[in-house]
Amino acid sequence: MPAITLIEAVNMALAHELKHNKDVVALGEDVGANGGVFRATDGLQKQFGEERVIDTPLAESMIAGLSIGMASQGMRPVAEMQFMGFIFPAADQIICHMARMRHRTRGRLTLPLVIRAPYGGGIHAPEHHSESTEAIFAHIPGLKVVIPSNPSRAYGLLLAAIRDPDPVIFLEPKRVYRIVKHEVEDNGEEYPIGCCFVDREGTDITLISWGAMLHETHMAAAKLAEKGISAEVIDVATVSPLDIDTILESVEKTGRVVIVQEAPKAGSLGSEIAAEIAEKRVFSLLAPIGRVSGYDTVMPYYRLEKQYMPTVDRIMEEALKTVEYK
Amino acid sequence: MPAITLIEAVNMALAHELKHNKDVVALGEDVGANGGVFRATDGLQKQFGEERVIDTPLAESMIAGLSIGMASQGMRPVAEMQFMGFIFPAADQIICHMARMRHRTRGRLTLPLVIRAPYGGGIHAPEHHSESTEAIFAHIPGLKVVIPSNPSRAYGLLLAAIRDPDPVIFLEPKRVYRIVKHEVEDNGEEYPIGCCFVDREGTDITLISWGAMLHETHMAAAKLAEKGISAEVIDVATVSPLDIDTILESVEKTGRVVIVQEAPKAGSLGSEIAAEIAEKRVFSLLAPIGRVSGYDTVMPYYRLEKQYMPTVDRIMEEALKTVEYK
Amino acid sequence: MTTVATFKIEHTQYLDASGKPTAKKMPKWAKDADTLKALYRSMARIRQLDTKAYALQRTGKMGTYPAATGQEAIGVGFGSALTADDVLCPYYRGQASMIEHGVTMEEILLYWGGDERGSDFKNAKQDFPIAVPIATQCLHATGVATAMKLRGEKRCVATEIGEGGTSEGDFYEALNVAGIWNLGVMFIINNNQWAISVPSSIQTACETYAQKAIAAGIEAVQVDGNDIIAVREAALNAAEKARNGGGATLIECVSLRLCDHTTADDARRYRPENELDSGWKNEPIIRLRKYMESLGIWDEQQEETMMAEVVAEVQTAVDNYLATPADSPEAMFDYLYEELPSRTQEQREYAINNKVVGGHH
Amino acid sequence: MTTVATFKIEHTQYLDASGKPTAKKMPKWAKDADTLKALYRSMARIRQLDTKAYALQRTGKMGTYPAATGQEAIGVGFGSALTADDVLCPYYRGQASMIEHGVTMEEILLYWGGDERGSDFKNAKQDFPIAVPIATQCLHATGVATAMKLRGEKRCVATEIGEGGTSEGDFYEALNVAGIWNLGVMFIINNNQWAISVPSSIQTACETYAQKAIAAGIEAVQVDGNDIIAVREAALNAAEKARNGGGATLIECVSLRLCDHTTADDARRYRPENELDSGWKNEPIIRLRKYMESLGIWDEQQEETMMAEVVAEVQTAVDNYLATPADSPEAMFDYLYEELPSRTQEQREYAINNKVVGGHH
Ligand SMILES: Cc1ncc(C[n+]2csc(CCOP(=O)(O)OP(=O)(O)O)c2C)c(N)n1
Ligand SMILES: Cc1ncc(C[n+]2csc(CCOP(=O)(O)OP(=O)(O)O)c2C)c(N)n1
Ligand SMILES: [Mg+2]
Ligand SMILES: [Mg+2]
Repeated sequence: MPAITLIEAVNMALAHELKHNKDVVALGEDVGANGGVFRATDGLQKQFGEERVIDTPLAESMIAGLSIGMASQGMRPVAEMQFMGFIFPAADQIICHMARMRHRTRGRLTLPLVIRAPYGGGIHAPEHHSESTEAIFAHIPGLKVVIPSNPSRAYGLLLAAIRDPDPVIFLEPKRVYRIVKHEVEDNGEEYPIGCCFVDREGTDITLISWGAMLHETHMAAAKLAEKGISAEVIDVATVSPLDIDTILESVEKTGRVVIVQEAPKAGSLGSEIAAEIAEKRVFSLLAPIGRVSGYDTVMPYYRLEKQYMPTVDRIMEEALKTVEYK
Repeated sequence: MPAITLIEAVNMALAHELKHNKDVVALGEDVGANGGVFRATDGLQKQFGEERVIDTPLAESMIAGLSIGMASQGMRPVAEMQFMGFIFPAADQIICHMARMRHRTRGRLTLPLVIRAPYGGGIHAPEHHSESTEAIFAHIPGLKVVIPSNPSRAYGLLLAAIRDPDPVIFLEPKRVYRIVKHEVEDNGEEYPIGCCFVDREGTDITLISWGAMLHETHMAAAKLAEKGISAEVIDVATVSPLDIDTILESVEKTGRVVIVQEAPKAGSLGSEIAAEIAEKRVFSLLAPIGRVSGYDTVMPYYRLEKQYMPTVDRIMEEALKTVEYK
Repeated sequence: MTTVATFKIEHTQYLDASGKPTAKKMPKWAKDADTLKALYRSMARIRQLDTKAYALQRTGKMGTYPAATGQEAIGVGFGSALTADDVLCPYYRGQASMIEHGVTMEEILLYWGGDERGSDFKNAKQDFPIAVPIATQCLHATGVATAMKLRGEKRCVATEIGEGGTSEGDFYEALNVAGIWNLGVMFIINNNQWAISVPSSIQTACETYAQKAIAAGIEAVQVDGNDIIAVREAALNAAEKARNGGGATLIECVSLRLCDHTTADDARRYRPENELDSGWKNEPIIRLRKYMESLGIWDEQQEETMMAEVVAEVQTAVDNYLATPADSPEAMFDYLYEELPSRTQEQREYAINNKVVGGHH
Repeated sequence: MTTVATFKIEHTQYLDASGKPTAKKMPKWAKDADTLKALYRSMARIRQLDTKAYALQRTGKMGTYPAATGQEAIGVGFGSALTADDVLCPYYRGQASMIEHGVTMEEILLYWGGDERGSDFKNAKQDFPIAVPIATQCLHATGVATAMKLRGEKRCVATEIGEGGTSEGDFYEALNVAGIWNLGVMFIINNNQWAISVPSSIQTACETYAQKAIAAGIEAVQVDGNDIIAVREAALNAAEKARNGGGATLIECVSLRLCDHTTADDARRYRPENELDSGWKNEPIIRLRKYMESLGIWDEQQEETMMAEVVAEVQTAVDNYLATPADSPEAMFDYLYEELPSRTQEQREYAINNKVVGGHH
């Protein structure tokens, strides 16, 4: 079994569902002959035909609204937003309809659909191609927001997203599309949506992250180990609805927490996690909750993005401060 | 000086700026002859003419994008979104351009504009007319998000918003458009953007809220006083950028906090406030941070909205729990 | 300079304001007494329902309600052109077409009474709930039609939008994809000449709304929206064409809003003097009645019987609506996801224990 | 059935692919040697700049870059129709028009080199930065034009968009408001027949993109986008009309993308065999050259001198670009608001103290 990258795992999951469920359709801008600008749908149109893998006109609100209509008929559209920075024309359809249809119709109409989008910085992309705005969608009840951090999870979580009876925003950390490979068997086995993954067990501090930043977080954990500090690493994976119990358990154990994210700090998912801890386990804390994040400013254009994105050093600094706090 | 309502204060501030600054223009759907569906622009078109108070075609992305263009020429458009539920077609223009133009052009183009929108529940409105989604915009660096809670602040903060050199999202709590009156002098004096207001000083607990919920919060504070509990009440007013210092000072004093909001809890502004406290004053806390909020579900249609919105009783329950916490 | 494309927009009318035929040839169905009577009855019923709903709002028994007074021929006309297999994506002023397609008056009242159960249609199970965010429904219609096309089904989709709503990007994006994908959608424009207080004259520079279809390469026609024969004939043709792979059609129905925008509006603030006088002379119900009388298939006697039935029918719906207690707090949570996250389950329990009395209409 | 509106779309061309006049009458300016030579030089320079930028990307000295190969006549044609008082709202493939309007090649390179300073134009102070989110620039243009109109200024606004971008709602919303408010905007469609990998044939069912203007009631014309005389003449007329209160014009320029979408693209994945062969036969630069030669105002000698100058000019810009060090970390904060909130000031200090080495192109 060959090792594959995260983007290849996305492609494999799409192919698997297209093959096993005739209601599944992949659509979006350039997903056809071009196979997507990152090759997520590479070869799929050739394999499944133009009626299953569909190039759409250039209009994101249309892509979202059309997917809602298709899903209401029991199809399972998997729509690609070419970059998360271009999801906003679809915000109205996603927030006012996608998230609410089941509720508004008392369960009469449901929307089993997925919106995929590459997101995050670090690849020297043009303006508007590098933001991390997951918090916006994580704040909308009725949506599920899932972020895989590695190839195995990309495969298992995308399968779960496509099979989910409700709309899922599936955000792909494009910076790590190709940097790690996993041996992933194409066995159709999904990973559960709505669960954090404890990637590494530890006793001294809990490092919480998701998406691409998990890689820097793991490097920090390894460096901490060298210093004799045992870090627990949690991959949030489903950023909404949040599996807070797993996080609280870890906090109880370590009493020290650092949250690592690429997104700006104010009103972010990290804020939500910190708030939940502050509400439910504040007296388990042995140190203030540390947060390493992007800054509360516009994601800089790529020549400065290195200055913006959390580094292993910044994570280490915050982790040590937190561990040493008395 | 006659006492006026919040909506009248909005009208007075608009009239004041239209009168004193020829670059100011009010625009939106039905803002002209109709004076806005809540009468915010009542009489203004008659007074200032069709070139200063402009009925637009029915398109929110257009309203936002057009305002950006006007502002880039040094005009000061004050655009109305008829209800906050209809701001989302403009999300792309607001998030990708309005918030970023100064940054992207290194200060060459700036956007002194205001987007006004009535928001929040409690008036038995149709679907999509009652949500509180301030957290979405509070998470976007480059925007300022301001929410007045009473007539005086509506007047002073709207003046400040219109005069602000950067884009301001001005959210008007429509449930309290007409329930309280203040004597407000039309003297052109603004209130500062970026500051919390300590409405009521207290020593036992800090109650933090904004917008319409401040009224229930004040009622709770009064009831607490009857029980001999001294509550400090803070009106956040500018939800972004957040004046956390005023909040932290109060937390240091009381050690007990309850945050009251209408919005759903997950990833909300309340989460941000709690997170900041958890990071900067966690060991000043004598009790877990309490949060009274809307639920993490779709804002229900109006027959159930009473069940959704925080009540004085719910605030009291949480406040007492927090005060009594040992 | 060479001409590379030419277009024209046609307007159709079969009956003038006085109910006299203006077309050489009437559609065959327009000579069938039962069909005409059914359409007439539906229009009368909608007007009665709107009147009652208005009264309910005025007496505090209902929230904001958008009447369709003067526009009954549009909703009844195209709604009656749909079969049960077709799908409707209505907008908030769409009660006439919704009822034609099987939604009950009680559901309409429940909906505007602030209750999601009003969108849980007993009959029109696949129809979309009312779209409040303007123009969004047009895209839903293209999605439903895409599913039908991919599955090779001979069904069609109808969606309605106001003339003001055509200024929204979603409207145009829907037309464009319907055009290039040859989708079986009929787009109905209710051109009642007002978008709340904004007259059509400052909404767009187009001389017709039908011509907006040219931007998407789809067929369009303008009809007299107060002439139910013109509306329904155009809709029957568009539906037939859509079901058989002929693609989309835009139908602009020119009418006039003879009521306030909604119960929350007061049109006297902006409506020109005596627009209503001329407006009422053109209204669709009397027009059809005169035509039926000219055919000798309708008389005072039948009118009275029909009205009595309609009044009773509406009253029953109103009574049932008023007798429906508010839903329980847990309903706020039970339809959020198929399975409620544990976190939100706690909130559900809490909401049940903190049930607030009230929740009236 | 009565016809209530008719429309037609005209196509104009002055020079065929071989540079032979096809129109009875040439615009007067098209006989002026200096004007023609300047336009020719601008097109040659853009092609040279694109070639250099491509090489920079391939050698890791620049990020993604969108060349305009084959479409030089469009940007140079309408860009040269603008005066310094006019405002340009460009899209990402707009380097040709931007440079015509005063943006420097160095700024273009800085921009695509990942540096916001590339949007701090020395000369075109009121022009918008490149719009990456497609179609959004069309609305900015309407806002700028609205300000001009309200202030009674005789200026106009130009904005450019690709044919694929016309499927976005923002494009249509902009046309509509420009129509009803009679705004002085010229909308340029660069119809290079591809939206990345999506051919025009599956983007819209329209036979022309010009006809999309009919949906907004504004004037439109289609021109041969490889004929700079046709493009510029249409733009000059549209600009003149716009400055004098005549309102908006949509100009569809039909061309072909002779390059990859960007340096990140490989068109061989989707482009049909030999589309390029025929494409290169139609390209705009050679066409103008042949025309100038037929007028006897251009020869091999002048060609060599001009090319040498252009190559040097571009090289200077490239050298300056490569010599520009990355901005400092505080630049991330210093243009967020006029005044940085105290909260973010702490982050600014932190960023300065945590400066990461690197930040190469
Ligand atoms: C996206 C959006 N923006 C604004 C509104 C508020 N609104 C409700 S009805 C209306 C006017 C609509 O006019 P028109 O489209 O002509 O339909 P009509 O009501 O006349 O049938 C407006 C602005 C809305 N519901 N949705
Ligand atoms: C709103 C938005 N959606 C998607 C993209 C990604 N994207 C960049 S260029 C492009 C194709 C544009 O084609 P066209 O409009 O024809 O312009 P061209 O590139 O051919 O000049 C796409 C889909 C974007 N930049 N903005
Ligand atoms: Mg209307
Ligand atoms: Mg193109």
